[in-house]
Amino acid sequence: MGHEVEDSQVLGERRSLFSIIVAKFFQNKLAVFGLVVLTIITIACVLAPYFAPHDPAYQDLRNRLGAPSAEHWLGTDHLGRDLFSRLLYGGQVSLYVGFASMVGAVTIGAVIGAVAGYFGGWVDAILMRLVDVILAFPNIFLLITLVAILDPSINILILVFALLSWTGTARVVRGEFLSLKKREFVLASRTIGMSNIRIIFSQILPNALGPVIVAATLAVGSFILAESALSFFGLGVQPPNASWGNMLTDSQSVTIFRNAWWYPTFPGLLILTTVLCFNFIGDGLRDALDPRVVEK
Amino acid sequence: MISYIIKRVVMMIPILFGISVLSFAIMYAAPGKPAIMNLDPEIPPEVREAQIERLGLNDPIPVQYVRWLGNVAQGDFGTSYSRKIPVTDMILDRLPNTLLLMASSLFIAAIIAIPFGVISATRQYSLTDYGVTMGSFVGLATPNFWLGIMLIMLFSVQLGWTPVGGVATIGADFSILDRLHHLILPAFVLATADMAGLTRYTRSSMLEVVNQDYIRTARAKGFRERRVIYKHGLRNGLIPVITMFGLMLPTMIGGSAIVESVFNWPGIGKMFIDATFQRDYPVIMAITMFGALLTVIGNLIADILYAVLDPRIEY
Amino acid sequence: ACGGNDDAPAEDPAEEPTEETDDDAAEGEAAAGGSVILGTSGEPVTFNPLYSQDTASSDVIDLIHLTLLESDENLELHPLLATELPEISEDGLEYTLSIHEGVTFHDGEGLTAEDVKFTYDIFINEEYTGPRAGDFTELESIEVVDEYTVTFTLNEVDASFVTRLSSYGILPKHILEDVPVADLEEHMEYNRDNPIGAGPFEFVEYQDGQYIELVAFDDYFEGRPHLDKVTFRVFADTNAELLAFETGEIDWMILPPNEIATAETYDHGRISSVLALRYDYIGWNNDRAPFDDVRVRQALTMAIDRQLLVDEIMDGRAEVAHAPASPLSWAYPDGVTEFDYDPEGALELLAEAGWEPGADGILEKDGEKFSFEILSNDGNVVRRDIGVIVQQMLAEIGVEANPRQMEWGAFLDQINPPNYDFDAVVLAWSLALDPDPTAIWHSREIENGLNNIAYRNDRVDELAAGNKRIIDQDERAGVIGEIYEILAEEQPYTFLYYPEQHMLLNNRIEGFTHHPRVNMYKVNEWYVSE
Amino acid sequence: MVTNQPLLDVRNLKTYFYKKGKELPVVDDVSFQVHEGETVAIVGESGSGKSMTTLSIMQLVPSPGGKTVGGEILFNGDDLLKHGQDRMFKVRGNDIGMIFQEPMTSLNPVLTIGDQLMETLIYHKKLTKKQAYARAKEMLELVGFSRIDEILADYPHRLSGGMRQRVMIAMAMSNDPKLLIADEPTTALDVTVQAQILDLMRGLSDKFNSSIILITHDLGVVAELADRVVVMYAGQVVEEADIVPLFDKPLHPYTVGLMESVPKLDVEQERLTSIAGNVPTPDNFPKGCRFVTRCPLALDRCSNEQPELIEVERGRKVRCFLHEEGRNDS
Amino acid sequence: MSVQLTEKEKYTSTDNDVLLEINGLKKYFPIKKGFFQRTVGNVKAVDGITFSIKKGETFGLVGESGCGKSSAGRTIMRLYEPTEGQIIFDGKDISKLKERELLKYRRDIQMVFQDPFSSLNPRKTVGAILKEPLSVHGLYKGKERQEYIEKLMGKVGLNPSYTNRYPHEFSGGQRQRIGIARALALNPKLIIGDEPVSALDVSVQSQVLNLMKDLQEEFGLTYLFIAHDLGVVKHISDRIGVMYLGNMMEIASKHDLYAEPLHPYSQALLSAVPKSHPSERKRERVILKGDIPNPSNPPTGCVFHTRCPKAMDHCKVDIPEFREVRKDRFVACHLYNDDVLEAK
Ligand SMILES: Nc1ncnc2c1ncn2[C@@H]1O[C@H](COP(=O)(O)OP(=O)(O)OP(=O)(O)O)[C@@H](O)[C@H]1O
Ligand SMILES: Nc1ncnc2c1ncn2[C@@H]1O[C@H](COP(=O)(O)OP(=O)(O)OP(=O)(O)O)[C@@H](O)[C@H]1O
Ligand SMILES: [Mg+2]
Ligand SMILES: [Mg+2]
Repeated sequence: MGHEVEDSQVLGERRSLFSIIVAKFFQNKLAVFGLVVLTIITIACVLAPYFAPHDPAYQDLRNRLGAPSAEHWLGTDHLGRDLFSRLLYGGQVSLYVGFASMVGAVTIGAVIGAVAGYFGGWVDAILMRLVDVILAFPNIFLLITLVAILDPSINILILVFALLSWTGTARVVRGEFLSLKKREFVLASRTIGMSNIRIIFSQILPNALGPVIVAATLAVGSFILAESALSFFGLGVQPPNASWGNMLTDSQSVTIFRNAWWYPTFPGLLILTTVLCFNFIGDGLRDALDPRVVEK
Repeated sequence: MISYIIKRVVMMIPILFGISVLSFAIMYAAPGKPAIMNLDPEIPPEVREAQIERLGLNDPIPVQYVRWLGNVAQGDFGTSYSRKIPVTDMILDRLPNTLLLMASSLFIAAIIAIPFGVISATRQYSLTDYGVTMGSFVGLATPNFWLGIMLIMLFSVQLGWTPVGGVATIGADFSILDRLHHLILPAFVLATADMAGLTRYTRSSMLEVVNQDYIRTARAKGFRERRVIYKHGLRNGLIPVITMFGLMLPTMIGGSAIVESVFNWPGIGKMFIDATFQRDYPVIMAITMFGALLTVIGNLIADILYAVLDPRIEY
Repeated sequence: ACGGNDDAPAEDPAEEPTEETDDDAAEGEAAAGGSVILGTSGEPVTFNPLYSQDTASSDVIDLIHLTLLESDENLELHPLLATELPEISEDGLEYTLSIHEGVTFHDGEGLTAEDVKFTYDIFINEEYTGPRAGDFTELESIEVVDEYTVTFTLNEVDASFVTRLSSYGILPKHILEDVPVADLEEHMEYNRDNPIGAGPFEFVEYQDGQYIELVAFDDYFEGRPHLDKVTFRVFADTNAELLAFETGEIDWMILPPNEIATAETYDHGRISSVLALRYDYIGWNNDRAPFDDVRVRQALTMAIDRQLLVDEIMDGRAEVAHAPASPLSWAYPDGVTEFDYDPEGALELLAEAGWEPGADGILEKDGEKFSFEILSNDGNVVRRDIGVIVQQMLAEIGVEANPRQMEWGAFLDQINPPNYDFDAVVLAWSLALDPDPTAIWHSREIENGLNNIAYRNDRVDELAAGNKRIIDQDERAGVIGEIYEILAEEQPYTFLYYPEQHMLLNNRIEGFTHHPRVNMYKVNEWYVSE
Repeated sequence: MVTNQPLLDVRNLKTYFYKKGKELPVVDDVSFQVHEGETVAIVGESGSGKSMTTLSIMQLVPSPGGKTVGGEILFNGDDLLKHGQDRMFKVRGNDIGMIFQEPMTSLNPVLTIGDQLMETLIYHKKLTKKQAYARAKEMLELVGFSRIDEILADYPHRLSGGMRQRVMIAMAMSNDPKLLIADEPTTALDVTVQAQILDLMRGLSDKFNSSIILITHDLGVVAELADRVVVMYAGQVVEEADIVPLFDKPLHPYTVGLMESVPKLDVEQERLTSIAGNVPTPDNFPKGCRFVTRCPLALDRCSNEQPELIEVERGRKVRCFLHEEGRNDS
Repeated sequence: MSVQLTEKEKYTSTDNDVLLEINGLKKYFPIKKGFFQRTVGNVKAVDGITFSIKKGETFGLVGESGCGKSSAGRTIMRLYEPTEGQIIFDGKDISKLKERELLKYRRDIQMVFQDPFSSLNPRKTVGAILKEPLSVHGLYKGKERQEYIEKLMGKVGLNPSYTNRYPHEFSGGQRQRIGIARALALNPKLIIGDEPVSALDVSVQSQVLNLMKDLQEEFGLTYLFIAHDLGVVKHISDRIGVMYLGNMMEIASKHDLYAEPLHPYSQALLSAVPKSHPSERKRERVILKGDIPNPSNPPTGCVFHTRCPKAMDHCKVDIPEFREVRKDRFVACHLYNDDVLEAK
């Protein structure tokens, strides 16, 4: 018996899912620009020990607020530390805070959202009430209190960010799950007797990942901004650790604005550029990961 | 609809209750005592003890909580430890300022973001679109304390167009113009992030809408593009956007803390930060509860707006 | 004798008016009229002098209320409401003083000895809940001798008592006598909404978060102030305050040292600086090794280049400190032991104490590294930076100091009783008029008081215990001087510097005198030139 | 019945999509005519370019991306492509009405049925609100509604699919269009409802003598309604014929395959005939005849040469080398 | 004598030929409202249907959109918890089995879904999709598994070299073949096809239908074939059940049904089908009025009475029994109350 074997060649050139996404992403000029710039920034920061011309902590008190020069490319700060080196090392901290908080928030959010969306019913109801409660907290209060309770170390900051910011991801993932779990491929997995856990993690989650990745990308930027806002209240990353946020905060003085423009400008620009790049990339990913694009 | 609203309002109670329990617990778990107990180390220990006793801070936390809850049920949020005045008065004193600031920001955000979002969506991939996209991303990425100071330096100091801060000129008679003069910069700064977000949101919502079948129907009916977009598209595109407003309320409270500090705007955001640093429990609790209330109300408004704007939703 | 554990911006200033009083005298006649707007950071809490704890409140109080005595810019006491300095009885237990006749409160009622007694009785009332109870433990009673004379009776000789008479404005008995003392602190009807005093300015209104408005009191006993109106505008942010000065929205402000460069460029303003009655220090936890070893503490002081701190961080606008007292004080001794910057010497001392460089260059003793945490609060940028600078300075001699900041409330919790959990802490003391060192240095204050670094020295205890009994200022200065010398030698703290306080004021303000402790000093003499 | 000047004469219509520098000929050299009162069905499988053909006529091709790059669309002898969009605003919804496949999503969810019906009347015919309301009622009655006032005040989501599709038809017909384009009007509907709609359309076209372009992939629907049939495959017309001859004797191998693939109610078939393979996508059309990869009768030349659409009989055209001779015959 | 067969009488005959018996199956979906998610009513998607399928037979299930065909299929598949009724598969009632006990039966009943786009996980290659059932049930290992998968692909007419391609690289018809291959992988006895060809173009539809027929012969499969296209159902089925609003209206062999539909609804349904030749246009047809009522609030009495051209007064009140009115013909309609006797 058997059937005549078809030739799929008619379907055109072969393209993997990944390559479609990549191609789509690379069509977005802003996203590519963001990726390139961000990559440069990230590499520079990660490899700070190789690039930094000075010890970022070394204070030259006799050369405070020095203007950009051959010695100090971007000038020095109010304690005479090399701004360029500090920005590189500060970038490590800012990017770490951004990424780690994002990973935390997204992980918690994804798991809770997945469970709520998949199981529905009272599990969903309870988890969503929890989301409501957390959302209804004035975040800044929780941030300040938690940071104060737990003492503002970088990791605590990350923990607090993660604990307060998973709700968005949870909602997105839940939404995706609610619609995906009705898709026939999920039913198909159940017809073969696949376990719930396996369905959640190996069947549905990969499909819900698109919006999660987008949200995650945007979240990194927002955490970098949030750290700088906390720094404004003196609660961000604490010295002697440099972060772009606390550097920017330290430079918020009229005299420094007037006499040492480089000090607020460069950390500010870096925050802006980095967050901007994350937004560009997020936007590009949103288009590239759109399931409608991939599936048709 | 009415019964739905009533149900929702009733439903707020457990949420607010949960929040109050949680914040009470977190607050008391925080190290540090109310600032009044620390300020002057010369206060003899027994006086300090008496103070603490008087404030009931020695009671077990659940007892304190129940007492607090009892008072709140009667509309009494207690007296500020550090300011010694009824918290309700403190909040009522400053709330109008914060609400004014928030309302103006929402207004500014809306009138700028929505047209830009729509234009950006209808001219997808045009230069305008790129410009708007770029602009809103920059808005999203700018730390607003920094933006605030920059704008003060530019508009207040360099150009002398606006006052440096405050709600009104001191000593001057009340005048709307004077108020607006003081309001414009802080409201704008508070609006930036939301404005940017809203523009993006409007854009994507409109993009979604202009690809809908009923838009094609409208075109097939021979309507001009303006009518198609503004009559048939915008109504649909704005449904999710307008509901965003309800959800923006709570985030604005947070943002207002910074803006109020930078612009010396006497609102509750700033007061809240101070209270936290001073461990002024009654004030912290009151503002937290107020923020929570605002959030749940915001959610409710969002849902109601949704139902009002979208005939498909029926309660 | 010392002031509060100070929070973010330090409280009080100090003497040596450097450049202020020169221009006003020449300008000629004080014109009546005009108004000024003063910048103030922080919300005042109360306008009742018996309960105020913050600068924002006391600045306003100083205008509304009238005190018996006042200290001048050289910290010398003068009579104010009182006609003379008090007459002290032989045994040093009775202080008698008479007050000016015909002085009235803002509501027109006369101020009499009854009001003075009423005011000071509150302090010794058991129900008194304010912060000043400790100031008056030696006060036994107050008696009205006649309508304009009172006698204060002490139960113990207290040389510092007289300075208290300069600190508290007299309250109107006719308004407050029916308020139970226990309720007075929260009697906001008076304290906040309608404070009545006999000072040069009358309270008009307080707009929460915005401003406090005062007008000249026409019947002020020394004559109506020149200014018609004084408004305090509340600021939350120094940048905004400075810019408001720049645009002319305010006429006066306390100028943070880091903004001096900007203020100097203002054509319409001038800066006035005096040494503040205060010192900044690093406190070593004497209970903890290795800070329990005096050589170690001395070495640490020698390793910290305080002159460099003064020159660079303070822009030269401070003096290196060697003892826990201000040079402005009469008790400040000549020639206390000074430890100059000497890293070599520090190393030798440390070697003597058993600390030798380890493999990684960090000093070691018995296998322990010399490594500790230096704590500061995150509201104060200068102290935070000092932690970081000291880290670098100590690193030079192989000592590892790790700066750490904490939120103020949590910080206090950690360094105060009962926790005392810190190695080293960067802080400052604002000093009271009276130099009594007991509260900080006596070992009985370790348990529950201000001696949170657990400093113990029997000789200091002994000297401190007796110092207040000595009425004679010179004699007392000798005793206190000895305490200071011991402290300077033993370095329980590393005394960093005495900072200056700066005020920025509009050039149109005349008749201004810069007082090291009081921001609102003799404002009734201010006037504006157009 | 067939007058000399067709109401609509589509000539060599070319609508291409441009993606990543590639040119996709989704409508390639399509020609057909619609005469007054005639119902022309365009059939073909998914992706064959049926919708794009009609969207091109309406000049509503999705843009950016799609573009009508050639041909003529003569409506009453007037080439619509020559005029700017301004002319189209008068044609659309007025001279030509259009309804779409998805009744569920083709009505604006936030406007009432009345609003949507009256809007086009007020817009094109400049009726007053009152007149428009009266006309709207009339139209709804025509498409078989009762409780008309309630329906007019109601929102689309309250109506069932069949009702919505009837509203759509009422809307498209309300300005007395000369031509109604119906893009798969019944595909999303159940058989019983589909029967209602087909009945209705037939009634309307008889009553108003309006012409209809009916797009469908369902040959049953074609058999019910059409006068003439245009069969499309891969962006091209492969066969055009009057309805009866086509069903009696399809000429193009594709048409043959299509008709034989449909399971029939009245004939017992053990196995269905099927066309092997799939419809090629526009970025991958074969070089020669576009059906060559699936054609059971393909000749060698089919892979290299494009056959022309030739008239083999009067009113009957086919694009196939097998029928090249036919031209001479007729 | 009225032969009123009770459920028992009809089906206790342990007919060895019967593979699947459905007895009074109900599936209600609760309608939840408000915050407390209180149940305020039920969507009676399947409201007590009864039928059986013999081994090797194809049972067609037709009806309009929303009448409960899919719900019935999914409930039998145990993707939904049945509200009531029995699902006797191979002599064993599986309607109450727990998920774990069910695993055994999962191999025997498989499903092919309607939508070729959503029924395949877009993030998995064809190979991975076909491997899943094998790995869940621990069948084949390593190279053997790979070979088996390739063989499966060959069986459904796909080039075995495409195992590491993603669904989006295939056309609708090809995807449906993948879906069929997945169903076949476990060697099931029963395959439930939930409108497996509805989304396909006619030319592709016929390919798939032919394939399914071929596979049935080759593997001796039994089909429950759900569709709304009467032509398709007729082509593939041996017997056909007509559903309306959660109820079974008629069951008959396809010849009987198409030759003479008994139930007025079946009659309307059949007459609504577009004719395959234009010459038949003029033929009489029953056009139903109105729409299908809401399954959460079905009409009283006979659920079809609101649209039935032959409705009588008591149809509004009395629920007609579903019974065998002629040999092997079951109808639920008051019109046939008198015909019942003929049977047996
Ligand atoms: N916006 C678009 N961008 C690119 N290609 C498109 C677009 N819209 C349609 N196409 C392509 O144009 C071709 C013709 O599409 P069209 O919609 O006319 O087909 P159809 O015959 O109407 O099919 P169906 O029966 O599925 O509606 C298809 O290959 C389709 O993929
Ligand atoms: N998961 C569910 N929750 C609630 N109601 C449901 C659910 N699934 C189906 N229904 C409802 O049950 C009824 C029957 O639906 P079902 O999908 O079984 O119909 P169907 O005959 O398969 O229709 P179609 O031809 O459209 O596929 C419908 O009214 C539907 O809305
Ligand atoms: Mg189409
Ligand atoms: Mg179905």
